[in-house]
Amino acid sequence: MKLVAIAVTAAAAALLAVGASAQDTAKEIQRYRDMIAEGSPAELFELDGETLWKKPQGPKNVSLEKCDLGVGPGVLKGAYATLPRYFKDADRVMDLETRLLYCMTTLQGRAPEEITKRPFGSADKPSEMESLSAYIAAQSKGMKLEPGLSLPKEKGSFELGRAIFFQRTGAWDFSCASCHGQEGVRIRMQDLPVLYKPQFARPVIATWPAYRVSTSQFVTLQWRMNDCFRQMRTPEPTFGSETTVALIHFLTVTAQGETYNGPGIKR
Amino acid sequence: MNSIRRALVAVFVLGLVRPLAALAAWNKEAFSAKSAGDALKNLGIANAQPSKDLTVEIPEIAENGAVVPIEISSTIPGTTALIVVIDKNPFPLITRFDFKEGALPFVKLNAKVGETSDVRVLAEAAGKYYVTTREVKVTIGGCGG
Amino acid sequence: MPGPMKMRATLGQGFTDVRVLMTHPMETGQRKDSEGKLVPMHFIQNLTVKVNGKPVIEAQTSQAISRNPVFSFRLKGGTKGDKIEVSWVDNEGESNRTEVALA
Amino acid sequence: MKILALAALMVALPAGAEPTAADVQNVLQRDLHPRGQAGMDRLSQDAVQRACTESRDHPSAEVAKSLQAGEMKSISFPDGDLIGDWKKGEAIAQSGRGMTWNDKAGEPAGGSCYNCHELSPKEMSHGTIGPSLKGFGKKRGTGNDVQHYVYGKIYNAKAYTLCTQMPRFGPSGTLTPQQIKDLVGLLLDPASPVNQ
Repeated sequence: MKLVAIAVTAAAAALLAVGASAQDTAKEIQRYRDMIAEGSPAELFELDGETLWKKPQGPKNVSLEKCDLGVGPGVLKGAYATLPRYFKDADRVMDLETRLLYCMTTLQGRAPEEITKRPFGSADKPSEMESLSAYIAAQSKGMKLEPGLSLPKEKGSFELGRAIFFQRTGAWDFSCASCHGQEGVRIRMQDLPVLYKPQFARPVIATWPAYRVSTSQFVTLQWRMNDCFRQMRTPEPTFGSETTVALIHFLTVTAQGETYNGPGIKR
Repeated sequence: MNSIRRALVAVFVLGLVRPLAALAAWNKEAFSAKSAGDALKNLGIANAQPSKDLTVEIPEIAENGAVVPIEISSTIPGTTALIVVIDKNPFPLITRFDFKEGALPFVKLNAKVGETSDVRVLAEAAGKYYVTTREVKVTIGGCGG
Repeated sequence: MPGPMKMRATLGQGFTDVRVLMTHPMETGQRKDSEGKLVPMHFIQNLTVKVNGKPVIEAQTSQAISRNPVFSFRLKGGTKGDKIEVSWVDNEGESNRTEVALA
Repeated sequence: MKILALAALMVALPAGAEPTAADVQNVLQRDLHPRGQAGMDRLSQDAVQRACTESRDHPSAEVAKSLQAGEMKSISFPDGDLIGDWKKGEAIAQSGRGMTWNDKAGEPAGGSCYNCHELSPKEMSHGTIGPSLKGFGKKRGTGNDVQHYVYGKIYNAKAYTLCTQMPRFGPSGTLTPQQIKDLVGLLLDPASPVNQ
């Protein structure tokens, strides 16, 4: 939004002029966040997601209602709060979107290429994954985040995620920790949570996926990983790859125990 | 705007003709106005008095101008309309809510605020106008890429 | 076809709280798409709230209402079973409506 | 079934051990794909990235000294005055574009400077990952040594502090020598807003 960009200087100057202390600013921004959280358009995406969950699709013309998200076929209540976790049928750790991809291919008989052609939508046209994520995540509201960590493959996934988090790579030598490894710093005006520390990861992870007001889009953790890699100037991570799942797993384990409070609303 | 239409608008404003649709119509002149003053003039509003009974809840700092929440409630007896004007927006008039028997003069909405600006909220009660003004500052975050 | 709407009405102390979400792009006519073309203005202009068929709120809105609008209202009193209806019309003549019965 | 097949093709990691930087590089090579100008070569860690990953950005003094010396050799300083046009420098500092898979290759990139640094006091929306550079020229002067230090640091910050988070704008092909001179101008020129 160009309009807003132009406003930056003026806003900043005004902030300086009133001599607002950093604390007051933080308090006011928190009030802003609380106010917008009260009426989140995320619910509109939940409605779309419910329709998609129940809609027969693919060569087998069946819905996703028999999809097992980890707590039994078709069980949605609390399912999101247990992800990522190991799935025996696929013999790998999966996050929500990767599991949905699995169900779409196995239950509905659809080609993964067709499903992942457009995994991230636009404000005008959300993707299937986004709407489904909104619908499914909403049914874990109020439950504690308990991603899998007891099985060897779950431990391996968590360890891999942590190692990727600190890997310096890409054209600009960044790791995830380049931005998310230092307390009290920000990019432009955006505060950066230190995501390998539980106290910072908890409130952040407990509100993903989320409606993003700056783009009017519903965004998922697969999208968040993808766009961070883009800004790190690396090649693109494949949707549902072990790399993205391991990172999401690492972040979610770091936030474990937090009460899920999404789908959230982000700047 | 042609003269016939201007005359018709004038007639509506004077209340000489009140077709059912009049209230529900969209006030093109007021919404197309490029200054807060012109917008208010087109709504027939003059001499709005500051009032403590017109409560406006709005964050002082908005992280994103695309969504700025505004909550308004009026305890001024006989409030029949609430109006929102954002001075620095390209088209300052944001909305006009008319309340009839059965509704309380309360509304919460999200507006786009282009840059740091005064936000004026007006109430109409028994043919008089009241106003509360708040400033909202707009910042930006993120990688900017 | 317009996207979904969602409404929630809760009986409070002496009034009814109504919150309604609408799917709408609320295009200002100033935004450019990914190909750099201006997206034409497209926004909700009129909003009506009815209780048991009787209009209680009539609103006019500009393109500066945020995308995917959210509105909260308060209605006087309220009885179980009251039918609350919200409808909108945009500048292209498109419209949508939703209703709930007060529980 | 490309995506699911990939999952079966696990990179063999020793059970129970933490993955090394080399293991992670193999995983990334498998799980990422080239897009636009972002090719797979960007995932091959060089000695600097490897040393910083393995030490979590705290390399030993000897390692830092020897690798920094190597990085210093990557910098070729242009002849003559290095103070370019601060106005162009300000635009480069503001822009966060360039080098991503959806930026067009060959189009001039920005330096993303304000993402991390405070520079001109007029721009309050600045990041704080890097130190404030407000008033930099006023404090340091405009001498030949300072010009070379600033040019060198923007060209390849890793020649000065091995595990800094600042990208190597020269060797990565992000900024041209002229763009870097314009940024030197932004920092040092007495007329630049940075020094007001």
